[in-house]
Amino acid sequence: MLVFTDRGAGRPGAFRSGAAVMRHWVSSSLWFCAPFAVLLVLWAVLVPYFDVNPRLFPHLDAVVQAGLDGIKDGTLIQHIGASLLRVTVGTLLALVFAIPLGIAMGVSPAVSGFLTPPFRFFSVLAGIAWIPVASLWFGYGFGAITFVIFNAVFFIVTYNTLLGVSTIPLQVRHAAASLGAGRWAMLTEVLLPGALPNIVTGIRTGLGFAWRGLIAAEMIATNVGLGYMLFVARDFYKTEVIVLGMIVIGVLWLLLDRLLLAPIERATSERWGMVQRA
Amino acid sequence: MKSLTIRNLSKTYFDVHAGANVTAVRDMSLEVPAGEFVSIVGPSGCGKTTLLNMIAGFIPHTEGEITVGGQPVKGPGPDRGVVFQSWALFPWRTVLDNVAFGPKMRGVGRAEREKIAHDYLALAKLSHAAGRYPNELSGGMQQRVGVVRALANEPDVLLMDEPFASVDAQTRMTLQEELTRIWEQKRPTVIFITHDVAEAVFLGNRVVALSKGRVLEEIAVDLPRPRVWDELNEDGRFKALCGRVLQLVRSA
Amino acid sequence: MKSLTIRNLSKTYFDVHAGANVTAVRDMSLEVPAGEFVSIVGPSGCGKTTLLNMIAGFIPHTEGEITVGGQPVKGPGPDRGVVFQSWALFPWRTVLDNVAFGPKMRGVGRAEREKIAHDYLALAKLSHAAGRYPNELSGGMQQRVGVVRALANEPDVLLMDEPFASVDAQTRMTLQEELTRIWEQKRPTVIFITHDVAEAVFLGNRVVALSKGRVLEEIAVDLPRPRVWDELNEDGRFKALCGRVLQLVRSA
Amino acid sequence: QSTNLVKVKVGMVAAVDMLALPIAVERGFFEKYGLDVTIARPYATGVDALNALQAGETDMVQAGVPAIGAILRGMDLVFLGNFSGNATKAGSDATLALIANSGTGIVKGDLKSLKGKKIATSFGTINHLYILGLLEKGGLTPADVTLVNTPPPEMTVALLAKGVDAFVAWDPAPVMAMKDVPGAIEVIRGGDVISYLGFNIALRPWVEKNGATIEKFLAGVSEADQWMRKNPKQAAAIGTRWIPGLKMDVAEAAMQNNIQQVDRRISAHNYRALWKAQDTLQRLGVIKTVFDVNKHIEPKFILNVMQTYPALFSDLQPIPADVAIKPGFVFKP
Amino acid sequence: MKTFLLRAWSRYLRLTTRWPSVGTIVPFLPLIAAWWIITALHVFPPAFLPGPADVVRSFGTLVYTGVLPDYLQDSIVRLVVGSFWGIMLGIPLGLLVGLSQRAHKVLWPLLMFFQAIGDIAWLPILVIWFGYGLTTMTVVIVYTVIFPVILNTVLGVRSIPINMHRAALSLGASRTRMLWEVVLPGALPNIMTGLRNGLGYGWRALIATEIIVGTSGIGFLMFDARRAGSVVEILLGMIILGTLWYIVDSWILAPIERATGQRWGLVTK
Ligand SMILES: Nc1ncnc2c1ncn2[C@@H]1O[C@H](COP(=O)(O)OP(=O)(O)OP(=O)(O)O)[C@@H](O)[C@H]1O
Ligand SMILES: Nc1ncnc2c1ncn2[C@@H]1O[C@H](COP(=O)(O)OP(=O)(O)OP(=O)(O)O)[C@@H](O)[C@H]1O
Ligand SMILES: [Mg+2]
Ligand SMILES: [Mg+2]
Repeated sequence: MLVFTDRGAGRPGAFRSGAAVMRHWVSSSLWFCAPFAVLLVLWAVLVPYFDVNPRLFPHLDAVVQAGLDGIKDGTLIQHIGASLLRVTVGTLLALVFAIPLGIAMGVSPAVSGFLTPPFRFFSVLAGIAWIPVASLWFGYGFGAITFVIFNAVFFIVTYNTLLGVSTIPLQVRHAAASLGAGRWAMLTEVLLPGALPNIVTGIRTGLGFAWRGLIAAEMIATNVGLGYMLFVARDFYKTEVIVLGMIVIGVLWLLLDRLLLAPIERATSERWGMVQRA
Repeated sequence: MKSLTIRNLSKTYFDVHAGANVTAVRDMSLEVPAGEFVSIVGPSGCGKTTLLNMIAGFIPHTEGEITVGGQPVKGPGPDRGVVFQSWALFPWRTVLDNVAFGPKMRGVGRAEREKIAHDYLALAKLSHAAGRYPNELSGGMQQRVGVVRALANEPDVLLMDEPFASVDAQTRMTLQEELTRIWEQKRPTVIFITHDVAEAVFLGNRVVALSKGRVLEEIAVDLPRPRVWDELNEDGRFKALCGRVLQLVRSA
Repeated sequence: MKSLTIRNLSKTYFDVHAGANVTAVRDMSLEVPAGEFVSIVGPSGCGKTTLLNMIAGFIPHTEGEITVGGQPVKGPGPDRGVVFQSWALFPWRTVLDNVAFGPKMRGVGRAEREKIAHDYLALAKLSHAAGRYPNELSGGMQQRVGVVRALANEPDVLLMDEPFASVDAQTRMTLQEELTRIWEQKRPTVIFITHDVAEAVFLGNRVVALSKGRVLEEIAVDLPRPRVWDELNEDGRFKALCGRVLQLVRSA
Repeated sequence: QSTNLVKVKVGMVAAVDMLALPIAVERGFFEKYGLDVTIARPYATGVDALNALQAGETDMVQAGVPAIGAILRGMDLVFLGNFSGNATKAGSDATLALIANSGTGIVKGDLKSLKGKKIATSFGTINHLYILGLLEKGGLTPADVTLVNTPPPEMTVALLAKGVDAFVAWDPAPVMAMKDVPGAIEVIRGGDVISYLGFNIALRPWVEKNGATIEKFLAGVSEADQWMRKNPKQAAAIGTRWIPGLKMDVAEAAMQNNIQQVDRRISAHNYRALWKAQDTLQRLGVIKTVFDVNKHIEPKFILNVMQTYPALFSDLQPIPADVAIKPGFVFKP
Repeated sequence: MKTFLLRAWSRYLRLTTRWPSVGTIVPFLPLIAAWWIITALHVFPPAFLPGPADVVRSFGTLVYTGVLPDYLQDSIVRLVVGSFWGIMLGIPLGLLVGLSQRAHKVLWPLLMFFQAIGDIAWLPILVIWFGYGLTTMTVVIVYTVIFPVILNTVLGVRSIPINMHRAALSLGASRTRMLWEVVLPGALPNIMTGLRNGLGYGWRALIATEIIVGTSGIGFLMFDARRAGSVVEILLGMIILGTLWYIVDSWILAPIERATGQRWGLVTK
């Protein structure tokens, strides 16, 4: 079951022609979907078979129906749009602050020595706990929601960036310095690419938490968004809407990961041989 | 070109975890005039890489003084090019981009720096591998990339740590001859660490033998230049010098 | 001890990203009887490490057949010990524990395996560094640890990839003599890759020269054993053999 | 003596209007009627209380609007009495208020001035029904304002941070906003716009088996109600112990509002209130179907208590004859 | 001026190497001062942003009445149970996904999918399934801890130089021993970061969970008070949680990191 050999080596004969590329793409997509197909089938079969009360877990068709309804009257799209915007803004803000901070802490013992204590301290304070205070500072509504998402992504990306920087072999940094790399070049040419595998993993986990933060944050001051949708559904025991919301979030995130993060990874750290191909 | 002065240099590694001190370089002094080619030999673990790292400004020294071109060494800089014992290529850049890195840092435009890189790659017989990433190269190829990366930056001082250790005999000779040729043209100050006694004598104006962190002896190499293997192989003085250096290393 | 048979072996690396093929080994055949010591030489990038990786079972071959002791190679195993060109020490184990790793895997008790490890470390003149971690060693010291780690496991087949490239001349000679001594005692089958022509001749029963993924020529070394540098250095046959091999490598 | 007490586990939400329950426990009213009541835990919301009821963690809970959704989703709930509401009149909302920021153009007492404003409410709760009622009363439609969802605890911050122009909520949020948000305006408090929904609730199978216990329980909490009506200050003090963070002055003000609608009795008004709430939610599209209120309100236990212990209700207004009910009453809208 | 600052800074650095605890406390001083000034100036009404003194006072009362110690104990028990299972499941799963192509194929999409669906989204359904007890809390914390641990472990496993695997295999390590001898230590720096992230977020999830399903605990305390309109307990809760985490991080995680990754030269200091 465990495969250790031939992980760095190429696979001869693959992708020779356009048709082969196509075939590969189809097969990897199938592989990607297969686990979900299994889950769906289990769901479609088991829930009716055991006659599960819809309050405990909804039937597949009820969820599909709820999805169709939401699409038809346009509300689902609105919710998705609003949530996506908030997550994007919050996450981007977090990345803009987290990556430089992580690098600064990875490079400078003085910076990390001074910032580590408060950083550790604040890293566990949940977004929702901040809402009352954050809304005083950043405004109720968009400001507070963005802050909660920011808070969810920021720490995890910083830690991962920090680790990424500190696992770059010292000699590689030395090499760049002796070839004349200044601070800026060191950052863009060495530290960023070197830390990239870790940064991507940080973003991957961070974004997961961004969605969670969003759900919590959209309880306040809003009448649109997936978190809001879940919240109202919960008050009326609409489990099919809850599950629909969960699925939508999962699917959005999968798309993001597969269309954005995974290709970045393939084109960079895997291409460079810094991590073994999956 | 810059001269290099080392005065009463010491370096002690302190192992925080084991709580033990390892003195790698002790009270070493060395004077290298600008444009000289110095070969350094010495048994494994005698402090050669440590010395080089201090000259390059990678690690601080414990005591003493290092000046390059009259300026005390504060940190790494492009005036001192380094070839690493462990290659230290950038895995995230192609071979071409690795070699073009130095010129890029100097602000050389894309077209020109790629031309420079291509020229140096041709010299190391690596033109065919220009577009590959380091992890797709053989060991010897990676090492040669490391060498030409440092050369392409045309530094005042070249610090080379066993740069040809993993290169085959034939390529090695070519590279050695190329290196002397480049040196004669540009006249950088070179510190060249090697375990190959013949190589040390072939390349250097002087061979410095180290032992246990100290300079054991210095041997001037007064062979005429340009030096070519085919001629030197038969040369009695060359052989005699090699024998003396080997003797030194053995006794170290 | 096991014999090694290679028949029509090929290896093509496929670069998924660039979409290009690199054929590192092509249609190679080689027969190594049990207990033979074969040196392999050849220019950088000619496929030596690739060949070794396939024998070790690290990477699959594209075509052909490799058998060790009559069994086709399916994957890595402790019957084939490997010394890596890039050392590949375990950074999380001390030098002693690195060397004791193989015996530990065989289930040797702590006291005994540490004794074994200490003996081998003494052989490589590394006793003083037993408690250190690899990142605290000099390059040559790390390489020697890699060598004795493979030796300490006493494998049937020893696959060594430029094991002495970073070791100084003196230590190198000692290690070469030690290696021949061990080989004469235990008689493992050895595949020894080197760029040092004299080393190839000194150690091998046979020198195989590779070029562009193919066997260029094989030269039998019929020098008497035990071989000692002090004697061979003066030996005409030795020099002639070295000359022939060098000729080969140059033409490759 | 305590050995023959009947054990009951009851759930509540930590809020001022739920306090009769802990008061009855603290002052020993339940023992008087032969019950040993444990308060399971203060749940976060009515939804959680009902979930706990479903999970069998409690025998009875106190909840309001969320029970509608639960019944529609197949939970067979029975409403046994009111912890907050009014049996004598159609409207009862003294614990609710609409608070606005100054400078928003919203005028005290003028509901029309809400037009175009952003108002926070808690969707799916009585707050939501209240603002809908206010809009209707002011001649506005929900489309004339922007309603945003906000949990009651966040209301005051929302107002202070100017995230909303106004909010509707139950106590103590309005009391606190008036105290802590500079310039806050109480646009309207109560006003009998809607009828409060706050029921003692249990699952039908349990109700069918425990009639006697239910009556003992209702008697106990009714006595606590009466005590609370008579001793609002002391009741508020008990409240500060059960609701951490609740300040005495806030508690007292909230209690004053609360006792105006502490009435455990059930009349036709309560049927109508439940029916009306469903009707509103359905028109809003929040729920698709409605249930028959007659199936889920079981008045016979409280009616028995009213008959057996009239003194417990003597300080309340009598229920008008046209809405007074007898066992077997059937509500027709 | 600049030189003065530099000198002060180097003095500070020397001080902190002598007494590390100084380095722990000093960075917080400006924060506390800012907090104190803002509240003293009444930038926000005190009801919305209480000052340090209020928080200390409420700490005193809550400790005196015994509420805080009880709640703290409950929270910690939940966290320990949840984190324990999160780690026990997360690391093996991460190793599996990192090592086996097949497991990666099947599990990776699922992992990505479920990691986005936060604990809070699950809560409504979980409480219906498991009720309002320790089980629900444990599930939520495990759910939160596990993803950072898995993802970082996978990355760690995949970043081990391939020659490490090869060396161990050709020295006779069996596949199971590889796990212990090569994969775990090699991936350790990443696993530690995963743990740090995972435990940190588990701590956060605990708060969220206690709001909804708790009867006790720090999160419950914070939000129960919040429902009654008090912010003091929120701030107090945050300070307690932050401090506790600081202790866990610097007394447990950081020393492990120093003794492993840094000691081995896998990460530079
Ligand atoms: N992972 C890889 N992907 C693509 N090409 C590779 C890979 N590894 C090696 N090659 C190519 O295969 C050829 C043979 O490499 P190999 O490492 O076997 O050479 P070698 O004989 O060991 O050389 P050296 O003496 O320099 O170590 C080289 O051209 C190299 O670029
Ligand atoms: N980071 C370190 N921590 C502790 N000791 C070290 C460290 N680096 C090197 N040493 C020790 O310092 C001594 C000199 O090492 P150095 O690398 O300079 O040797 P060298 O002459 O380059 O040897 P080689 O020819 O083997 O490369 C050795 O004993 C080595 O173990
Ligand atoms: Mg060295
Ligand atoms: Mg090789």
